[in-house]
Amino acid sequence: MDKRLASLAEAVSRIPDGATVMIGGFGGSGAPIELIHALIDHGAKHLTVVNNNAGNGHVGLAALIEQGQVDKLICSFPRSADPVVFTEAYRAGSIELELVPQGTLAERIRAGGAGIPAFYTPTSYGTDLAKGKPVAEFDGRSYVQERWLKADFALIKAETGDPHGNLTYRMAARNFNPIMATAAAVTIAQVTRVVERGGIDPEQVVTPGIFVDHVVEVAAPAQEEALNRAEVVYP
Amino acid sequence: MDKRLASLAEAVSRIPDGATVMIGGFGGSGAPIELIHALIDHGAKHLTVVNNNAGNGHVGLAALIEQGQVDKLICSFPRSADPVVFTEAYRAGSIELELVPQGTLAERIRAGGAGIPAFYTPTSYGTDLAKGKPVAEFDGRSYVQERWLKADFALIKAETGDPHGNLTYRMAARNFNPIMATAAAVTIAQVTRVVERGGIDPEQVVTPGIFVDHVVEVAAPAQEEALNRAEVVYP
Amino acid sequence: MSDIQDIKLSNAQIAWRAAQDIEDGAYVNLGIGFPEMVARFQPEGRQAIFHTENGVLDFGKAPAPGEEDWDCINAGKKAITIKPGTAFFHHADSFAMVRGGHLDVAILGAYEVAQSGDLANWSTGKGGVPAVGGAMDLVHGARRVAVLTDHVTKKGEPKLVAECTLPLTGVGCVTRVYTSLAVVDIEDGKFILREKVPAISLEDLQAVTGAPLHVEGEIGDLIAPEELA
Amino acid sequence: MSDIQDIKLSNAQIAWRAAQDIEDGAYVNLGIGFPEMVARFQPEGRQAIFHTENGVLDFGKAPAPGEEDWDCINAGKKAITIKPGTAFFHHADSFAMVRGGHLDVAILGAYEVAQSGDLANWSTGKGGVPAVGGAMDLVHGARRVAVLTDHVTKKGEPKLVAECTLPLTGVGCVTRVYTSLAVVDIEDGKFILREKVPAISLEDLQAVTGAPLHVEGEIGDLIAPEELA
Repeated sequence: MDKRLASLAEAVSRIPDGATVMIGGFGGSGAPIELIHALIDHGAKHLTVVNNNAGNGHVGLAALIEQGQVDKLICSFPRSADPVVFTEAYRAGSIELELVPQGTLAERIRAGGAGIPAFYTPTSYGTDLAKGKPVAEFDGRSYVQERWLKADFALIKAETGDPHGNLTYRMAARNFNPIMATAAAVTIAQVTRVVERGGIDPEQVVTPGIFVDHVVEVAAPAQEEALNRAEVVYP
Repeated sequence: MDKRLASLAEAVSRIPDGATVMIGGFGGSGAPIELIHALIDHGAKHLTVVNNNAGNGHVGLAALIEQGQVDKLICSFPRSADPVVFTEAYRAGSIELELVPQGTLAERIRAGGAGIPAFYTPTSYGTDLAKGKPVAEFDGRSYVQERWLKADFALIKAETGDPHGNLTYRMAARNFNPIMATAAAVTIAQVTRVVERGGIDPEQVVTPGIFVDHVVEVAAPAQEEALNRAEVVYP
Repeated sequence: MSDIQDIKLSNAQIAWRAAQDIEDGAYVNLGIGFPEMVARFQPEGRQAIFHTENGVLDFGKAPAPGEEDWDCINAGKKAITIKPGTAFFHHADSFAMVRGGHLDVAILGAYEVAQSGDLANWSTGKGGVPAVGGAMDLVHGARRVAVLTDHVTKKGEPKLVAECTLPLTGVGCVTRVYTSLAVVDIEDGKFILREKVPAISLEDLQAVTGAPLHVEGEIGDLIAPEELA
Repeated sequence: MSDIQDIKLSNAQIAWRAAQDIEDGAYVNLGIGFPEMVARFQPEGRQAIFHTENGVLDFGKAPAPGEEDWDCINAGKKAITIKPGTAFFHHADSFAMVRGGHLDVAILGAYEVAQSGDLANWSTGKGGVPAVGGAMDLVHGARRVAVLTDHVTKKGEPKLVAECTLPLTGVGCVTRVYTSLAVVDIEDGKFILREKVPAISLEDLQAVTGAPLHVEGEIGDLIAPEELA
C-alpha cells in the first residue's frame, strides 16, 4: 500500500460539483494553499466548504470563493485582514454562511470523525446561534444539542507524511487539520516532506494513516501571509 | 510554578474517603502501580474507581480492591489472567460493578474532560447495557445517550514530565492515561523521568500541562506483569 | 448425513478462509482469541494493517519469549512489537477509529448470530462476572463485521439462528459469517449461503442451521488448505 | 460631576488592573485586541500561562518584525514565539481545554454586560458579516470570565446594563468587570461594586451605570500606574 500521489491535480481530480470539502488551517497557518489552487484549476463548483475563516486576499480559500466555486461556507470567523472577496459575495447573496462557534465547529468535526452523531455543549446556549436547536438540562445546567459534521473530502496540510499516511504537523499549523482528516470520506494531505515508512517515530505520529487516503508532497509550500503581502492573485 | 512533588505519599495524601478516582492503564501497561500502592498506604476507603479492568494478581488495582478500599468499579473488562480478587469481592457482593463498553468508557471520560455533558453513540444500542438510557434516532439510525464521566482524582503514569506538567507516554502505555488526565479535578502523574522545562519538544507533548496538577518521579516503575510473574502481594 | 466432525474446517482453516477476503491495505481489527489467527494467513502480496483497541495501529508480530516489552501489548494483553509505520494513540482516538467507521473489517467470535445480523458474543447470560471490552463498539464501527465460528455448538445446536437467545452485543451488525461448514452473508434480514464444504449437502447444512439459508446464484466450494488443520 | 474623560483609566490601565488579579501559574485566555494587553502587566514574580484557541499553550512574546514564522500565530493571527514549556495541540483538544473548565480565567471585551452576567460582545446586530470565533466557547468554559471595557460607550451610554439589548454571547457567564471607572463583580444577578476611581462619587458612577451598583463592605480605590496611560 502506498498512498502517495505524484500530482496535486490527480489528488483533487475526483472532487465533484456539489461536494462538501473541509479545508484545514486557521487563517493562513496550516492552510493547504497548493491543494486549494489545484481545486480551483480542477474547477468543481457548488461546493460547501468548512473552514474556520473565509479567506484572505485573493489566494487560497478567498480565490476559491472569488472563482464562484463555493455555494456555502461553514465557519466561525469570516473576517481577516483583507476579507473583501467573501464580504462582497456575502453581500451579493451569492454565498450562504453557516456561522458556528469555533469550539463547536471543532467538536462537530471531531464528532463526525468519531461516530458521534450528536452531543450537548454549553456553548451558544441562549444566543441567536442556538435558535432552532434542541436544548436539554443536565445537572441543573442548560445545553444545546449539536450535530456531527462530515465531509466528502478534506484538504489538509501537514509537515511530514509517510506512504501509509501517518502525519505530523508544524507548530500552530496543526489546528483543524488533524480533526478534519478524521471526518471526511476522502482525506488528501499535502505534506512538506515525504519520509519512508518508519520515518516518523510511532510516539510522534499525530494523525495515524487510517485517516488519510492520499499524500502529495509540496516541498516548499506557500504561506498565505507571504502571498498576500506580495499581493498575489490566483489564478 | 512547579508541579513536582517529592513523594508519592504527599501526592495522594489529599484523596478523601468516598472519592471517585480514575486510574490509568490497560491491564498492566500504563498502570501507575506506585501511585496505587501509595493510595493503599494512605488508606482512603469507599472509593469509586474508574479503570478499564479490575486488576490482576495481588498488586496495583487488585491490591486496592483486596484491601477493601473500593466500593464501586466502573470498567469494561473485569477479567484478567488472575482476576481472583475482584471476582471474590464481586461474588461476595462487597463491590459494585458498572460495566461500560470500552469505547463508551473512553468517550465518556473524554467528554468529562471536554465539557460535553452527554453524547450519542451507536454502541450498546439494543443491548442490556443500554437499559434505562435515552435513545434517539439521527438520520434513520438509533443511538444511545451516554453521560460524561468525571473524577475527583486521576492517577496516571507517563514517561517524561516537566515541571509544568507536560507529559509524554511510552508505547501502548498511553491508553487511558491522557484522557483521564483531562477528566479529573486533580490529576497526579507518576513519571519515569522528570525533565526541565523545554525538555519536551512542543510538537511531542501528548498531555499539555494544563491537565496535570502534580508530577512525581518514579524512576524505575514496576510492571504489573513482572510483579505477578514473581507472585508479589502488596502490601 | 456424514459426521460433521469429519468434514468441518478447523479454526485455523476458518481463519484462513476469512483472511482471503481481506484486501491489501485494509484496516482490520481482530477479536481476542480465535480471530487473532487470521493475521497468520494473509495471502502473499497483500498486507493488512492491524488495529488494536488499546491504541496501536500497524503493529508487528509477537516478540520471542523473554523479549516482551509489557508496555507494548494488544487488546488481549499479549506482547506485540512495533515495525516501520506503527502509530500509538490514546483510547478515545482509538475508538474514534472504531466508532467513526474507519476500519474496513472487524472480525469477531460469536455465541449466536441471527439472520437479522444480531450478534451475541459477550455474555452467556449465566451470571458470573460480566465483561464486555470493546466488542459492542467494534460491531457498530467497522464497515464489515465478520464472525468466525463453529457452525454448531459443542452440543450440536445451531449457532446461526432465527433470533438470538443470549444477551446481544449488537443489533443488525454482522455482514458475513465464516463457519466450520459455510460462508454465509447476511442481507436484508436473511442468511445468504455463499459457500459450503463440498462434503455436506444443502439439506444437511440447513438441518444444522437455525434459520433458512437462501441461495442466490452459485454456491461455491469452501475448501481450505489441509496443512493448516 | 467631573468629566469622565479626565478621570477614567486608559485601556492599558484597565488591563494593568485585571493583570493584578491573575495568580502565579494561572491558565489564561486573552481575547483578541484590548484584552491582549493584560499579558504585558503581569506582576513581578508571577507567571501566568497563556492559552490561545488555535492550539498553543504557554507561548512566548511577539517576534521582532521580520522574524515572524506564520505557522506560529495566536488566535488574533498575530505572530508569537515558542519558549521552554510550549505545547501544540489540535483544535478539538484546544476547546476541550476551554469548554472543559481547565482555564482559570478568560478575559474578553464587551459591548454590553448585564447584571445577570449576560454578555454581548460578538454582534452589533446591525447586519454586515457576522463573525463569532471562540467567544461563545470561552464564556462557558473558564472558571472566571472577566470583561475589560470602557464604563460607557462613545456616546456616553452605560455598557453595564440591566439587560443586554444586543445579541448575546453567553447567558449568566461574566463574573467580574474591569471598567475605566470601576471593578464590579457579578453575583446572584447583581452588580457588586468592589472598586472605583477615587475622583468619581458613588452617585456619579451610578448615574453612568445601567443597573443598580450594590455595595457590600468597603469600596476600594481603583488606582493604576500613571505611566501606563
